[in-house]
Amino acid sequence: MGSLSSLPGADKRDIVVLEGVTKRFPGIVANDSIDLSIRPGEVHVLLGENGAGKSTLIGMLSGLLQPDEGRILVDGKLTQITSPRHALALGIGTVFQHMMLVPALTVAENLLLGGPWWQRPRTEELEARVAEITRSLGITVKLHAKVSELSLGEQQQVEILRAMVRNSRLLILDESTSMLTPKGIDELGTLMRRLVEQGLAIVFITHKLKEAAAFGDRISVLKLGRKVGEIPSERFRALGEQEIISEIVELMFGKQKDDPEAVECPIRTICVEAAPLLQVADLAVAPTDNTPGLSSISFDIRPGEILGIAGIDGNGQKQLAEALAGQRVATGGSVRLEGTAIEMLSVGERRQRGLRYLTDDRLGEGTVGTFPVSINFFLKQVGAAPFWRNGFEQRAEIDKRAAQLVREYDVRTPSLKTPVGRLSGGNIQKVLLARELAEGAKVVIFNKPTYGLDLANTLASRQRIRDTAARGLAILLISTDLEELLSMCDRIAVIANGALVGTVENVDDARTKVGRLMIGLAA
Amino acid sequence: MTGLFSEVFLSALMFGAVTAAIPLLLAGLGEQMSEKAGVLNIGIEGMMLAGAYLGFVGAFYSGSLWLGFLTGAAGGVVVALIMALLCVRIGLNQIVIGIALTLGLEGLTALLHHFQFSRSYPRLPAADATVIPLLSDIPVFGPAFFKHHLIVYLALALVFAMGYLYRHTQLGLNLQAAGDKPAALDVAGIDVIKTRTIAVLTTGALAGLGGAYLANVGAGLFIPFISNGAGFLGIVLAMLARGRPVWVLFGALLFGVCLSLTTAMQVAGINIPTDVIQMLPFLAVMIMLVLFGRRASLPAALGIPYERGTR
Amino acid sequence: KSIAILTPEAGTDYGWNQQGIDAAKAAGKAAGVEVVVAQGLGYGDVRPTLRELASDGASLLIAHASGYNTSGPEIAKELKVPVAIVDTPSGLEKGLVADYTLSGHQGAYLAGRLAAKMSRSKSVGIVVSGEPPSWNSQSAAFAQGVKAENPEVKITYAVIGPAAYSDAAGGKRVTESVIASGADIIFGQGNGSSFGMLQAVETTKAADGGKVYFIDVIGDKTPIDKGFLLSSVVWNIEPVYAAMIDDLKADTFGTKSYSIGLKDDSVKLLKTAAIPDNVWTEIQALRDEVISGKIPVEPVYDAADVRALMTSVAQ
Amino acid sequence: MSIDTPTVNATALDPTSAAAARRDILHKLLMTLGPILAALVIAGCILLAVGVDPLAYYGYVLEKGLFSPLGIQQTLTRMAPLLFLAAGLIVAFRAGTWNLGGDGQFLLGAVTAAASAPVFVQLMPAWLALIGSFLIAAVVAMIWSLVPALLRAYQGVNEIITTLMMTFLGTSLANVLVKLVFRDPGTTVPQTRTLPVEDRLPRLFDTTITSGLLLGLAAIIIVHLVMTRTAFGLKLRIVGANPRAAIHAGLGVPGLTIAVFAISAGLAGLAGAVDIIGVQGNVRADWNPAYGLAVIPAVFLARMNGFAAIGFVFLLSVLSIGGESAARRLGVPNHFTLVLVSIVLIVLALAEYVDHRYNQSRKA
Ligand SMILES: Nc1ncnc2c1ncn2[C@@H]1O[C@H](COP(=O)(O)OP(=O)(O)OP(=O)(O)O)[C@@H](O)[C@H]1O
Ligand SMILES: Nc1ncnc2c1ncn2[C@@H]1O[C@H](COP(=O)(O)OP(=O)(O)OP(=O)(O)O)[C@@H](O)[C@H]1O
Ligand SMILES: [Mg+2]
Ligand SMILES: [Mg+2]
Repeated sequence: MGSLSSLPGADKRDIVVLEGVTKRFPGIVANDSIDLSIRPGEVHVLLGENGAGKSTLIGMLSGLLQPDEGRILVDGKLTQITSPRHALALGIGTVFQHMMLVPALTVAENLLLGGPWWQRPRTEELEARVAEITRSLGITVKLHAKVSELSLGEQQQVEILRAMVRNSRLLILDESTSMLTPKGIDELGTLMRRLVEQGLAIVFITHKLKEAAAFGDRISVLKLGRKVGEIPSERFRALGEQEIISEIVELMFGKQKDDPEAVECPIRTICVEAAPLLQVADLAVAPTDNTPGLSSISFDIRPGEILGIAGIDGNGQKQLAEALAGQRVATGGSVRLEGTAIEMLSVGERRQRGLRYLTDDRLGEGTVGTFPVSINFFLKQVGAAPFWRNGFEQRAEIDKRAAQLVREYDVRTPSLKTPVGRLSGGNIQKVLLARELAEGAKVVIFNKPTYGLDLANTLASRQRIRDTAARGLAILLISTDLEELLSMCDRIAVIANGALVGTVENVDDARTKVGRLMIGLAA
Repeated sequence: MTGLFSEVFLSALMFGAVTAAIPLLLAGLGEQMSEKAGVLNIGIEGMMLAGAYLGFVGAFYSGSLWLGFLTGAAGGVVVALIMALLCVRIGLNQIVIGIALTLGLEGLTALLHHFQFSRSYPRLPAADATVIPLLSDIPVFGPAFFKHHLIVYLALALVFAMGYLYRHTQLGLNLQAAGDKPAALDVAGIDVIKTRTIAVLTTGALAGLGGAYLANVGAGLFIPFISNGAGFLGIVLAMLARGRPVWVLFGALLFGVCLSLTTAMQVAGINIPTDVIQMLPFLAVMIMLVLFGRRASLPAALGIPYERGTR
Repeated sequence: KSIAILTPEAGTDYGWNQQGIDAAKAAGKAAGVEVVVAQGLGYGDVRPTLRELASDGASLLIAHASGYNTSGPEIAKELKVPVAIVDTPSGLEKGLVADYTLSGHQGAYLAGRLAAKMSRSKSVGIVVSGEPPSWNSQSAAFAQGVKAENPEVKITYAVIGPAAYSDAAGGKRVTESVIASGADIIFGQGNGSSFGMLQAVETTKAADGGKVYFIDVIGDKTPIDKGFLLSSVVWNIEPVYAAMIDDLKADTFGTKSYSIGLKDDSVKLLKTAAIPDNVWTEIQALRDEVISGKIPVEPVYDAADVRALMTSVAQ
Repeated sequence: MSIDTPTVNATALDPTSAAAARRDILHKLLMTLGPILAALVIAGCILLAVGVDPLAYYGYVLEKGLFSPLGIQQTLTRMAPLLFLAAGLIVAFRAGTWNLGGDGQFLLGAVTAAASAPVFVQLMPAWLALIGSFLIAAVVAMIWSLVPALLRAYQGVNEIITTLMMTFLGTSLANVLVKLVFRDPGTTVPQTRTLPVEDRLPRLFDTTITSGLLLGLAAIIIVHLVMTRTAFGLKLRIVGANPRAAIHAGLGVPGLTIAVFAISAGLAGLAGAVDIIGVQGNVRADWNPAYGLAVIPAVFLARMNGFAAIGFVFLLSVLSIGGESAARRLGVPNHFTLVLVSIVLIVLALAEYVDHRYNQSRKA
C-alpha cells in the first residue's frame, strides 16, 4: 500500500476519509459513491431519511461490511477495514443502532468482552476505569446487573460507556439519543463536546435536527444512498440554529420550512360529555425478575382524544401497553372498551373489538422478519376475509391490498416479496402503522411510534395519529419524547415506577408541569 | 439374598456405573461447549464412533492406551473439522450435516472394521487402574470410585476445569456471547467463527475421547455401532445441564447408576421383565424433565449460523 | 440350480450367521449346487432381497433369521419359490415353506452340567444381550443342567440392556458385575456384545483370584481365544441344509421340520484343553443319556419361564 | 439507490415467465443431479480404496434400484412410510418445532396398527378395519407426543431433548408391548399377530407396489398445500418463525404448538401403520428401521417443500434398495450404503449453498 498523501481532497488532519464508497445489497444500492472526511476535534453529524444508508456507511467504517467500490483512508493511508477487531485496533469505536450487548451477561462482562482469551477478565481494572468515566459523565451504571434486566435507555448508556472504555480515537454514535431522556441527551451533547475538545473525532447520527444543530460541527446529508450536501464547520459556526435547520431541511427535502418540529398546538374540540371509549381502572400487573410491575393505573380516554404517557424509559410503559393489549396477564383492575369489560378477552378478541396496539419492538414482535412485506401487513388478520376464504389464502387479494398500503404509506421496498426484515427501521414502522390503523380500529395504543424515524416520516406518522384521533378514535400515546407529547396530546399522564403520578392538561404550562412530575416533584 | 449383595458385587456395580458414565460425561461436556457457543452438534454420535474406532486402532497397534486416547480424540477432531467447516464457516444447516456425519461414520467405521478386524476381533488387555491411596480402602466405595484408569480422574477434573473456564475466563465469556448474541461478540473484536470453530473442535476432541474410552476401557474392543446412541444421550445431558458442567456429571452418573440398577435388579431376581427395567434410565430423565425442565434456557442463537453484516 | 441364504449380519461372527453361511456353502458343495450369500441384511424388511434372489434364479431361499419368518412364506407364495424359515414349526407348506427350528438346549444342558462340575466358587453366570426364544431355551437348559449336577450352585442371570446387540461395553460391564457376584464361569449369548463378555472374562479375576471361564454358543471362537474359552455349544447346520436339498430333489420339501440335536452331533459340546479328561468322559456319558432319553431335556422358550427357572435355582 | 418509488411488481408476472419457469426447472434439476454425481465420485474413491469397481457398484445401484421393473417397484414401496414421515416433519419444522422423536412415534404407531388390524379384519369389512387401525395408530402416536407438546407449550421445555428422550422410551415401550401385551401366542417368536397378505393394503395394478405409496403422496401434498396456502398453515409458520410475533398477533401459541406436535406425531404414527398394514404384516420385537434419521436431512434439503421432499425420499429409496443389492453382489458390507447416503446429503447441502451464494452475487 503506497503512500497516498498526495491524494486530492485528503487533508492531513483527517482521521478517516471515504472516497467514492459504494455498497450494494440485493436489489438496492445502499451507498452510492460517497465521499466523506472525518476529523479530530469535530462532531460530524450524519443526517438522512430512513434507509438513506447511514447505518450501512457506519457498517463499513466499523468493519462489519466491505465496500463494493471506493476506498477508505485511515490516517492518510489506504486501509481495508477487514473486521470489527481491525476497526477497534484502528481506534474506531461504534455504538450501533441496534443493541449490541449480550443479554445473558452482566454489564461488566459485556464491557470486558474482547480481551485476550487466556486471561481472567480484569474486573478490578475495569471497575476503576468505569468509575473514572462515569464520574466525568455524571451517569451511574449497574456494573453487576444482567443486561437483560436493564431498560433500553440504560442499555444505550452502557454501549456509549463501552465505546469510551475502549479509548477510541473515532467515536461513532448511530442514533444513540433515541432512547435517552431530554436530560440524558443534553448530557451526551456536553460529553461529546468535551471529547472533541480532547481531540477525538465523533460521527453522530440522529434524526432530530435540533440535536444536529446543537451538537454538531459539520453536517453531511445522505439521501437515497447518495451524499446530497455538506455544511462544513466554518459555515456551521457562522450560522445560527434556525439557519442551520432550514438549510438542512432544504438539503433533505428540497423545501423551505422554518422549524418543522415546531409545535402546532392542537386545536381540537373534544366533546366532553361523550362517553369514554376506553376506561381503565385500578389496573395492576405483577413485577417479574426483570420488568417492573404496574399498580392501580386508572384513566379514561374519550373519542377523539389523545392521552399521552410520559416518563423515563423502563418505568412500566411497555407493561401498560401489553396489559391493555392482552399480551400480559393483569393481576387486577378492569379495562372497558365502549363500556364493555374486555380484561378477560384474548389478544385476538380485543383486536376484533377495535383495540389496536402498535408495538415499539418492530423486529422482535411486530413483524416476522423472514416473511414478505405483503404477509406482514396481515399478520393480525390471518384467516380473515377477503384475504383468506374458507381458510385458503387469496394471493391476489393480499397482493392488491398490500400494494395499496405500500403506496399509501410510502413504504420503500424493492418488492412486496422482500423479507420485511431487510427494510430499514423506518420502513418497517410504516408497515406496522398501516397494519394497525386498518379498518375497525376504535382505540389505538402507540408505543414510541416515531422512534428511529426520520423527520419526514416522523411528521407523517404524527399527522396520521392526529388524523386518526380526528376520526373519533381514542388514542393512547406512549413516548419518551416530550416534544412529541406536547405537540400531539390533549392530556399527558406521567408514569413512574409502574404508577401514574399525575395527569396534566396540555395547556400553556404543561411542559414545566410534566417536567416536574418526571423528576419526582408535584406538578 | 444377602449373600448376593456382597461388598465386592456392590462395588462392581458402582464401578460399572462410573465406567458407563464416563463416555456420556465426555460427550455431554463436549456438546455443552458447542451449544454454549451456539452450535447444535447433532454429529456428536459420529464423532464418538470415529473416536472409538481410531482410539481402538491406536491403542491396539501401539499397545498404549494413552496413545489410543490421543488418536481417538484426534479422530473426533477430524470429524468436528468437517462440521466446523460446513456449519460454522459456511453456515450449512447444522441438523442436516450433523445427521449426515453420524450416518456416514456409522457406515465408515463398520466398513473399516469389516475389512480389518471382523475375522480376528482383537481385544485389549485390561486397562491398568490408578489406585488412589487411602480413599480406595473405603469399603464398597473405595474400589468403586478410586480404582479407575487415570483418564477417569482427568475427566472428572475436566468438569471443574470447564466450570472454571466458563465462569472465570475471557474465553468463557466469548463462548457464551457467541451463543447468545454473536453479533455483539463480533463487534467487540472477537472472531465469532473462530470462537465457534474452537468450540466445535473441542467437542470433537471430547467426544472422540469419550468414544475411545468406550472402546478401549468400556469394552476393550471395537465393534460396529458400539456407541449405541451415547452421543444422542450426550446431547440430552448437555441441554438438561443448562450450561453447568457439574450437571452433566450428575446426569451422566444418573444414567450409569440406572444401568447398574437394572443389572442389580436382575441379579437379585426381581421378576420384572427386563424390557420394562430397561426403560428406567430414560424414565428417570423424563421425570427430571417434567419436574425441572421448565424454561431450560438454551442460547438464543443456538443452531443459527453467524454471518457478519446480515440482517 | 442355486440356493441362497440370507443372514442379518455378516458371516464373520463366529456365531449364528457364520454357522449358517458355512453350513449352506458346505451343503451346496456336497450337492453340487451354487450358493448365493446375502449377508448383513439387518432385521428390517427383506422382501426386496428375497424377490431379487428369486428373480435371479435361486431355487431355494434360506431365510436365516427368525425376523424373516413373516416375509419368507409370503414371498414363497407370491413367487412360488421354496423358502426355508426358522422358529416357525407351524408354517410348513408342501413344496413352498420348510421350517428348521434349531435349539441347542440339549447341548446347553450338558454345558450346565460341565459348568457345575468345574466351578470352583459354586457360582455360575448367564449373560445374554436379549431374550429371543432360541437363546431362552439354551439359558433354561443350562440352568437345568447346573441344577441337576449340583443344586447348591448359584446361578446369576442378567440381560445387558437397551438395544444391546451391539453394546460391547454393556456386555463387558454386566459380565464384570456378574463375576463380582461370585461367578467364575460365564455362559454367554449375544451378537457383538458377546465379544464384550469375552473381554470381561479375560480381564477380570474370579473371587478366588483364578481364571474366569467362558462358555460360548452356536459358533466356535477357538481361533480368537486367549485361553479363557471353556467350551461352546456348537451347532452344525449342514445336515439340516443337506436334508432340505434332498427333500427338494425328492419333492418332499415343506413336509417336515428339521432340527438339530446331540444325536447326530449337529449339536455338540466343544472340547477344549481347559476341560480335564475325566470331566469330559463324564460329560460324554451324560450325552449318551440325553440321547437315549434317560435324561429328558425340554426346551423352554418363554422369557418369563426362563426367569422363573433362575429364581428358583437361585434360592 | 435503485428504487426511488416503491416498485410493486410482485403480482405482475413477467411476460417471459414460461421460459423462465422452464429455465428454473432445468436449473434445479442440474443443481440436484450435479451434486449427486459429485457425491458418487467421492464415494467411488472409497470403493476403489477397498478394491471394488465403482462403476460396477453404481451400475447395480441404478439397475436394481431404478431401472429394473422389480427394483423400481421395491423402491416405490419403500417410499410409502418415508413420505408420511417427511410430511410430519414438514409440519413440525415449518412451525419451528424440532420433533426428533419420529422413530418412537413411528414404532408405537406400527405396533398398535399391527395389534389392531388382525383383530379388526375379523370384526368388520376390511376397508373399515384398515381405516380403524390407521386411526388408532395416529391417535396413539399423538398421545405419545403429548408430553413433549405440553412441556413445550406451557413450560417452554426444549422439544429436542424431550422428543429424543421420548423416542428412546417409545422404542422400549414398543418392545414391551410386542413381547408382553400383543404377542402372537401362536409362535415362540416374540411378534404380533400377522395380518394376512390378502387383508393388507391392495397392491397397485399388477405390481408389488403398495397402494400406501398413493396415501403417502397424498399426505405429503396435502401437508404442503396446507402449510403454504391456508390460514392455518400460515399461523403455524408464524409461530415457527417468530413466536413473539405470534403472541403479539393474538395467535393461541400453546394450542398451535400442541396441534403441531399432534399432526407431526400423527403422521409419524401413520407412517408406522402404512408400513405394517401395507407391507410387513406384523411387528417383531426389537424391530426399528430408524427411518426418521435419514428423512430429517432430506426434509431440510427440500427446504420443507413437499414436492422437493418427494424427490429426496425417492432418491433415498433408490440408494437404499439399489445399494443393498449392489453391496451384496460385490461383497461390500451393506454399511457402505450409509456412507453413500451421508456423502450425498453433504454434497447436496454444499451445492445448495454454492447456488445460493451465486444467485446472491448475481442479484447484487
Ligand atoms: N444486510 C442487508 N441486506 C439487504 N439490504 C440491506 C442490508 N442492510 C441494509 N440494507 C438496505 O440498505 C438501505 C440502507 O439501510 P441503512 O440501514 O443504512 O439505512 P439508515 O440510513 O441507517 O436508515 P435508518 O434511519 O432507518 O436507520 C435500506 O434500504 C436497507 O433496506
Ligand atoms: N489457542 C486458543 N485456544 C483456545 N481459544 C482460543 C485460542 N486462540 C484464540 N482463541 C479464542 O478464539 C476466539 C477468536 O480469537 P481472536 O480472534 O481474539 O484470536 P487471536 O488469537 O487474537 O487471533 P489473531 O492472532 O488472529 O488475532 C476467541 O474466543 C479466543 O478466545
Ligand atoms: Mg440506521
Ligand atoms: Mg433504522
